[in-house]
Amino acid sequence: MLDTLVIPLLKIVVLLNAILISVTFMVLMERKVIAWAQSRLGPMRVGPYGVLQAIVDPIKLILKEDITPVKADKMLFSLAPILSLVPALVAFAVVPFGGDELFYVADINVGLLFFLSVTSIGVYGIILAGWASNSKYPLLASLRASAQLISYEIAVTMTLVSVILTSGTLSMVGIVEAQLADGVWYGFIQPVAFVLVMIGALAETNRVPFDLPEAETELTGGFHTEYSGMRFSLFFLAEYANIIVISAVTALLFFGGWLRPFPNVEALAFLDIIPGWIWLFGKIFLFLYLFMWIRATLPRYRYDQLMRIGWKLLIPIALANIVVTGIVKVLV
Amino acid sequence: MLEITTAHYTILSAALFSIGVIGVLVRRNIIIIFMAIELMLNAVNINLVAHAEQLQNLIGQVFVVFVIAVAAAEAAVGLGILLAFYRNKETVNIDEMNVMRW
Amino acid sequence: MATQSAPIFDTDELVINMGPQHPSTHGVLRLVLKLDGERVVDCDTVMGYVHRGIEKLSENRDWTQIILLTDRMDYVAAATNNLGYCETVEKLLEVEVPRRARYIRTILAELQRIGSHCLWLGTHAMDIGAMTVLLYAFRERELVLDLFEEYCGARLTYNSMRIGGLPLDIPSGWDQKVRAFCDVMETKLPEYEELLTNNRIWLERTRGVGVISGPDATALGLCGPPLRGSGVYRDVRKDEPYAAYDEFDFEVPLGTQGDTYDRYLIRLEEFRQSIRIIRQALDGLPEGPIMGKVPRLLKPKAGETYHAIESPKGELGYFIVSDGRATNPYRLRVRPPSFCNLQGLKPLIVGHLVADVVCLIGTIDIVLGEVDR
Amino acid sequence: MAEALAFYTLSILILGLGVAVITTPKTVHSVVFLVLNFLCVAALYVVLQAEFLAVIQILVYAGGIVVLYLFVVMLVNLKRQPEEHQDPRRLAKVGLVLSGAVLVELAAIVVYSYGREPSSVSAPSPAFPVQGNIEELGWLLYTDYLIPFEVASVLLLVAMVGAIILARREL
Repeated sequence: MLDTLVIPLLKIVVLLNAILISVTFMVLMERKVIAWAQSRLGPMRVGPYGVLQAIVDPIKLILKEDITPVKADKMLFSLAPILSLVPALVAFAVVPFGGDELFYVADINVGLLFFLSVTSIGVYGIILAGWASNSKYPLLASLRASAQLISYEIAVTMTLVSVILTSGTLSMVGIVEAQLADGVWYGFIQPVAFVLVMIGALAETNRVPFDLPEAETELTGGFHTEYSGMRFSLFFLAEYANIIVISAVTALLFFGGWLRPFPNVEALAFLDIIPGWIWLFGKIFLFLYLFMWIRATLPRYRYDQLMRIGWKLLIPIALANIVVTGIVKVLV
Repeated sequence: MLEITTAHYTILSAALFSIGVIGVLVRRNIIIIFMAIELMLNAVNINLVAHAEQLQNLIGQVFVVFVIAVAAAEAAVGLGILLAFYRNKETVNIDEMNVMRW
Repeated sequence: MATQSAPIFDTDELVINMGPQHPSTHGVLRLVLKLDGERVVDCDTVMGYVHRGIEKLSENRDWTQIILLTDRMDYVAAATNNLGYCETVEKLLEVEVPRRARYIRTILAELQRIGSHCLWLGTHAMDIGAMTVLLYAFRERELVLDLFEEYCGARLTYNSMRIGGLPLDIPSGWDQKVRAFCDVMETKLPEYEELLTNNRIWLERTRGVGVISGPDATALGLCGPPLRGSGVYRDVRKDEPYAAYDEFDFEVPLGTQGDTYDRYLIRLEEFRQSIRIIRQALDGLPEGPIMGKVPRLLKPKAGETYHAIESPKGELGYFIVSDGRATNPYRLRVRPPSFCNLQGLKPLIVGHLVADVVCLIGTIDIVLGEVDR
Repeated sequence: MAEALAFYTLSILILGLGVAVITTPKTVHSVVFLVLNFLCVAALYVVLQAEFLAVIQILVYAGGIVVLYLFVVMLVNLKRQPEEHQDPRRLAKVGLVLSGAVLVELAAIVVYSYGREPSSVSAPSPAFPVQGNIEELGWLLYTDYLIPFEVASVLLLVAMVGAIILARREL
């Protein structure tokens, strides 16, 4: 009873709270990082250097009036934010934060596929939000979003096949252990796959330069134009939770997860003093920073260009990468 | 009652299949009819997986993979035809699809 | 089939209102876009949301009071509006403006051009998604506003010129600050360029977008950077020099492709040319009075006159009719560059994607206060 | 016990959502119910130890095919529901009766085959143990079922080309 029910439930509770809190602080981090990039200060009013902004923002959003447009489809309008957030949170179930059983909720044999399939559900929240709002800009945005997410999902999935080929397992823990066994992070063996996954991750989380579904200057806010208050913040949470989970998965697949750099070089063994989860958190942090850095730097692609990149560039490269990986795997 | 046998799954599958059949026969919206067909395919899949488990044989699961592939193909082509039809006749009513040409 | 009827509506056509409340229509412009998927097949420009009747109001104000109204037209480039109006009235009155005043006016106009282009660059880049450029450009625009504040006390609506000259001489040390600003601006321009000019995404978003040929641009009555972007040599500063422009050495950048990218490059080059002009003006700033000999009571002879200047947006012209009796104009008509450039919006937009619409609104650089007046 | 609980909960959900799919007046709601239905079926696959299929079910069915449906529903912006257009030649009640007959028939088969000899279908010696089924499934797909697998890929290619041609403006 204790092992099958209580401990997993406890882990889930801790994980969920950790995610939600980290999302609020990530918003603050993003505001700060972008502010510094733009020679501003960012939030400074609440608390020292504005750190309490992370607490004030959610309170503000919760207290705001929740508006449902009269002509909206009430059921779907309420359902959409939930459909958007839940998959983002569920995806964390298979993310191990360390090799020990204490650090993950579940290590299932189809972990990576589970992650992909669960994130693919997230598109419903966006499509339905756009449709249920019964408004033109959100509809346009949701059509964009669904096409974008599906296209890039294919690219990412195909790219990850080559990682699966390299590791020979779908389990997240297994993949990290395979990197330990091979003695090298897969980012070095599969640099092409890493770049493709990073691009796909930007597109799947609707981030600059692929933030078309919520392109504020084009579509006045995208699919969540009609949302306000807590429902809006659910979309917000979902987006940032997605960024965190995709950073975590990228770190696990390509940067050795909780492994130290060069895990089999004895000379660096002193690095083992730092526990594995700190290594992982550091890597996740790095990816989050990369996301923000890109947002501060790049303009936005146009819809047709985005599709062209997805279908004519990423997918062929991913396929070629699979073939090359297969050949190398057979030969070596 | 508390022990779930393959028969339970078969009955569930039969019931789901019947729901699909009712949908196909009663509804006129061709999109709903497509969805009812998907329900029927799922009913079949449940059956296959349940028997694969009972017989400890993976061939049932292999078939489910094929069924899913066929369902994907069917959805793509079917919805393509539907869109082409809708563009010309402004309807998705199956009763109005009574000519082979438009 | 007998019942077969024409399609009630096309499945793919969607009519959306872009504006008047939209983050990237630069004010209260309203575009009624007819979309086929994401492609714009038709576009209707609706304006007049900030119409304040400035031209009509002018008929009941005396000549000096109108300067105040001109501030409110192109509110991001108030000084050039003042300049255009004052020069027109001076032409009507046949008043000679002292050389020092003309030099200072030139400096102010060019500072204003830098400020206006900063705003344009920031918002244009923002529309295409490059957020940081906005903040960088506004950082420099802030310096321009500081200079204006020190000169005339206002930051947006300067009311900085008078008929016959200037209300104030430059404060002591101001010229040094302008020089320092020019140096700063010169170091900041590469920052913008680094973020945009060779950025792959920026190139893909702007190159080949909104192409308009030189003859077409002329036929549409475009002016300013949109016209020069199509390779047409037309700059009032060169063609019909006013203020002190005939005494300075500067170049007029021309585009070759007539696309958004060319217009972007042109405006960036204009930053440099403006800095060049300001430096020359500061170097040669003559001593002397700042007000010409203007009668106490302004009462021009009956007659009409047209005078144009090159505002940051293009050719800003004033047409004034005086009946010779009243102390106010009989008729005042403004040829606003934003309005004329807005004519070119529809031919530019049709056939492009929604995402390009915001990019094209940005590239023609309109201010709705000036369009509607 | 746990399996029974899971089975009954999921069965009720699957059937209830199935009924909702074919009865809801709004097509978009139907699609949403269909997604939820598929998710429940995926959960049922997990109960049946077919994790790979469960994930594929979500990835392909819920994440791909049904999105396509949703897309079409959004594009086909109906002014009038098809049900409002009555065609006298088509009688819904007949359809209901016929489907009832199908249900009875299916039930009869089930009762006949399982009711008579409950233990007639005992498990033969497993050729492929189900544990860790991805490897075995992959092995089967790429050895014994290689040709069907390749044919399926060709089918998908044909479907893709067909869908693109059909969706083009001028047919």
